[in-house]
Amino acid sequence: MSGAGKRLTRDLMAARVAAEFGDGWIVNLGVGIPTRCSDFVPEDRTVVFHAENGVIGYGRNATIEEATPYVVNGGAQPVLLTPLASIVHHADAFAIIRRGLLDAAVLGAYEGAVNGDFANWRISGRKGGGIGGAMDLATGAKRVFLLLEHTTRDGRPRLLERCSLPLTASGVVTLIMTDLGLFEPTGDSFRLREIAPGFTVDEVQRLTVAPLVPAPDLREVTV
Amino acid sequence: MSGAGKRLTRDLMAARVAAEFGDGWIVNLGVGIPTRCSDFVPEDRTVVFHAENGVIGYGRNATIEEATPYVVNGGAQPVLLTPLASIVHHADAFAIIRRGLLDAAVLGAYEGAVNGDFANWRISGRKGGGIGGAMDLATGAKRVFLLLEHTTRDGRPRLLERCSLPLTASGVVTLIMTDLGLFEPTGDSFRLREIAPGFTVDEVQRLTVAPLVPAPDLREVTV
Amino acid sequence: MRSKVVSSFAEAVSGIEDGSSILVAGFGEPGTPHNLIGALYEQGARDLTLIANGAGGPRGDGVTTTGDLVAAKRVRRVLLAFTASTHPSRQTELERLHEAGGIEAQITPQGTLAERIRAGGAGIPAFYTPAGVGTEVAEGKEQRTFGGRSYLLEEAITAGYALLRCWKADTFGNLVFRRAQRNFNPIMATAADCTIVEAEEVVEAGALDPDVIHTPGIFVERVVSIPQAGGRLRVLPLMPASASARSS
Amino acid sequence: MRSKVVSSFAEAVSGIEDGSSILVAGFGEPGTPHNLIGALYEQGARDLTLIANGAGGPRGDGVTTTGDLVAAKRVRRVLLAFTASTHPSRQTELERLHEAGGIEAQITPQGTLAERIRAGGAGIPAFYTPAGVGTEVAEGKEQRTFGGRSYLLEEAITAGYALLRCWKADTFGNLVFRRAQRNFNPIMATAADCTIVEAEEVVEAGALDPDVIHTPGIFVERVVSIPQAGGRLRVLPLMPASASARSS
Repeated sequence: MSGAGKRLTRDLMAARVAAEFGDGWIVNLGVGIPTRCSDFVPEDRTVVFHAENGVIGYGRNATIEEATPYVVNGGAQPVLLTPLASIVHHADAFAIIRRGLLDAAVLGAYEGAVNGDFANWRISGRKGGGIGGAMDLATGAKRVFLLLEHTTRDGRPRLLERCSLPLTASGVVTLIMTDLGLFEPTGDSFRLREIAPGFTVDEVQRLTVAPLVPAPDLREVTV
Repeated sequence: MSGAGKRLTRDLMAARVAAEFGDGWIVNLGVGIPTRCSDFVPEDRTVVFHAENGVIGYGRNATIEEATPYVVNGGAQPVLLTPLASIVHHADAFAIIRRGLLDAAVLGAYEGAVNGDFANWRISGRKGGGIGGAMDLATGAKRVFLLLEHTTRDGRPRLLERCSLPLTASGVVTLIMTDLGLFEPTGDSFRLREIAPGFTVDEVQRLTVAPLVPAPDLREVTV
Repeated sequence: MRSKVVSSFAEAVSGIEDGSSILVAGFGEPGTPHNLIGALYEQGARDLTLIANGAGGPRGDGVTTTGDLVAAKRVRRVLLAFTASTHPSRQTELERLHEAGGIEAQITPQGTLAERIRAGGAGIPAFYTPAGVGTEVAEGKEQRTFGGRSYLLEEAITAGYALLRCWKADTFGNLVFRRAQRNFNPIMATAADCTIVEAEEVVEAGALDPDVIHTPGIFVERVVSIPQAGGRLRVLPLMPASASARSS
Repeated sequence: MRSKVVSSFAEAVSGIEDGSSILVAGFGEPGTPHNLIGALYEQGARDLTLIANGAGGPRGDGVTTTGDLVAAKRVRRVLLAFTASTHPSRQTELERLHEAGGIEAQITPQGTLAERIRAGGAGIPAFYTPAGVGTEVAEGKEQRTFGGRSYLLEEAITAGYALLRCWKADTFGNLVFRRAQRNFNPIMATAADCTIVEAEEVVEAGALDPDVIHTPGIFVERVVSIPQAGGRLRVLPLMPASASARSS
C-alpha cells in the first residue's frame, strides 16, 4: 500500500501519546492500546493514572511474576501501584471524571472526525456494543486523545469528515494518534503534526477521508 | 400544678424509649434527651446506633475519662464504639437514612400533633432555626419517636391538635414519650398507653391540647 | 442478633426466586463473586435480570461467569456497560442471543450505571448527568440545562439481590475490599434488598478497624467464607500483550 | 511535581480573596479545622460565604470558630443546617445578625446539604430528595413524583475553598480521617477548587495503605502539619449531662 514507510508499532504510538502528558497530570487510559501508555511515561514527569474501577495512581503494566488478583487498570489487566496510590469505589471513580479532574483521557476508537466527534462503542451491523466509561470520560476530561490504527483490517480509513457509526461524544477530541502520525481535528480538516517515518503526506492523505493540512513544523514521529 | 405525681426524669424517659427498640434495630438518636437512649439498651438486645456524622454502631455515652476527640454521636457528645462499628462520611450517613435502613429515629421536638405532624426546628418569633438531620430522618426512618417534655418552661402544652410552628414533617410520628407518659398519635387523638406514676388521666388531659384516649391496658410507665 | 454467616455457597444463594433482579459486582476479575455465580448457576433460578459492568463469555477453565448464565438462557434481561466484547471480532453468546431477540439487553454508560446504583442505595430517585448527551443513549430521556450545559435525567437502580466478593468480612457483615476489588462492590451492597458476600476471610465482629471498613454491615444480609465453603480463592486477571509483560 | 505541604497556617490560607465561598468541615469538634479557621480570621478576608453544618458561637477558650468570623462581620452569607443554637434559650451572634438583617442565612436539611456537596464534587448538577417535602424548605423548589412519592429538586454546591482537618495526610495529599472526624471532610474535599487541610500528622507519599485512604490526593491542594506549624492538636468535644458521664 505504501512506499518506504513502516507503520508505527502499538508501543511507539502509546509512547508518543505518553510524551504529551504534563508533569502532575491525571490521566485515564482506555481499553486496548491506550493502557500501554502507563509503560512509557517520560522519566522527568509524574503522571497519576486513574482507572474506572477506582484505582488511582497506578503505574506500569505488571509482568506475569508481578501480577496479583487485586490490582488492575481500566482494561482489567494487572498493573503496579505507585506511592501516590489510593482506591475509591466505582461511583466515586466516575465522580472524579465528571468533576473535571482528568487532564486527559486516552481512548481507543473506531472512527474520529475533523469536527472532534468520535465513535468507539458500536461497530456497523451489530446490535449491542461496549460503551464502558467512554461517554463519561469524553464529556468529563479536559482533553480527549484518540489512539487507534489509521485504517481497519480491510484497509478502510478511520479518520473521516464525519463519523458513520453511533457517536460516543461530539466535538471533544483534541488529538489523534494513529500508526501513521499525530493529528489534530481543527473543525474542517486534520492538522498533521507528525508523520510516521518513511510515509509521505500524500500517502497519509489517501488513507484519510477528510482534508489533511500539514503543520508548518511537520516532522517525523519521535519519542 | 399536679397532685401526687412527679414528672419522669430525662433518664427514665430515655430508658422507656430504649425499651421499645427491637433486637438488631438500627436507630438514630437526635440532639438532646434522645442521645441518652444509648445508655439504656436492654441487655438482651443488640441495637446499632447510627449518627448523622457517619458513626455506625456506637454505644453508651463516654465518661470524662473515656472521652476522645474522635468519637461523638449525633449530638456531638463523646460516645464509645461497639464491636459492630464502622464509619462513613456525611453524605453516605444520610444515604443510609434515605435508603430506609433506620428502624427508628428518636427526635426531640417543640410540638407533636394527633395527625403525626411534628415541629422541632424553629421556635416562635425567631428567624433562623436548627433543622439538622431531622427532616431527612423524619422522611427516611421506619418509625419516628418523639422524646420531649410535655409542656414548655412556662407551662404551655406541646402535644396539640395541630402544630403551630413550622413543620419538620407531616404524618410520620408513631410514638411520643414525654415526662407525663407514652402517647400514640392516632389521627384525631392521642392514645395514652402509659402514664407517669402518681398522675391521673385528667391531669395529663389538662396539659394536652387534643383529645386523650386511655388505652384499655393503660399502665404506669415502667422500664 | 442472628448471625449473617452461612456455611455454603448454596445456602448463600438459596431463596433467589425466578424473575429476580441481581446486581453482580466485579470489574474484570477483581471483586467478581465467581463462587456465588457458580452456586446461582447450580441453584437453577431462571428469568433473571442481571445488572453488572459486563457479562463475560464462558472462560472454559472451570470458573463460572455471568456469561454462562446467559448462555444457559437463564437470563431474561441484562443492563450493562458492555453488551458486546471489547474485541469486536469475538462475538459472545450474549451478542448472539441479543441479535436473535432471545434476551433484552440494555446498554448504559458505565459512570451512569455506577451513579444510578449509588442513587438507588442512597434514596435518591433520580439525578442529572452529562454523559451521553448528543448520542443514542440520550434517546427518550429528559434533557435539561444547568449553568448553560446539557444533562440527562437518569433514574435510580435497586435490585432484589447483590452478589459481592470481598477480602475480609466480619460476622456482622462489615466488609473490606483489597485494591481494585472494590469497584462496584460497595455501591451494589447499598442498592439490594438482600446483599450476599463471598469473603476471602471471615473474622469476628470487632476485629476490623472501623476506619478501614468500606461497607458497613447494616447493608449485608449473608456472608460466606470462601476457604471454609471450599471455594476458589484466586482467579488471576488476563495478562496484556504490553511491553513490560512481554519483557519478563 | 510540586509539593503540597506548606509550613504555616498563614501560608495555607493565603490567597483566599474577599468574597470567597468556603466549605468548612466538622461536626461538633471532630474534623473541624480550628487552626485554619484561626488563620483565616487573622488573614482578614471579608464578605465571605460559609457553607458548613453550623456556625458555633465563640468558645471563649482561645479556639477560633466560624462563629468568631460571623461575630467579626467578615461573613456576608451562610448556608447551614443549623442557623440557630440547638438550645433555643441561648441566642448566637449569627442569630442576632440574621434577625437584624446583617447577614444572609440560608438553612437546609443536613442530608440535603451533604448530598448537594457530594453532587458538586461528583459533577452531578442536580438531584431529587424526599427531605423537606411539605415543609417551608420546599417553598420555591421544583417538586416531582417518582414511584408515587414526592421529591424536591436540589442543586449541587461547589465552592472556591474547603477547609479540612484530618488525622494523617501524605505529601501527595492523600488523607485518612479518624472515627467521627470523617463527617463532611471527604465530600467537601471534592467540591472545592482549592482544598486546604490541617493534618495531625504528615507522612511521606507511599506510607499510607491505599485501601485505607479516605480522600485521594488528587482532591487536595495544600496540606499543613498541625504539630510542625505549632497548632492546637486536641480540642475535646462537649460532655453530655448523661447517666454514664455523671456516674464517672
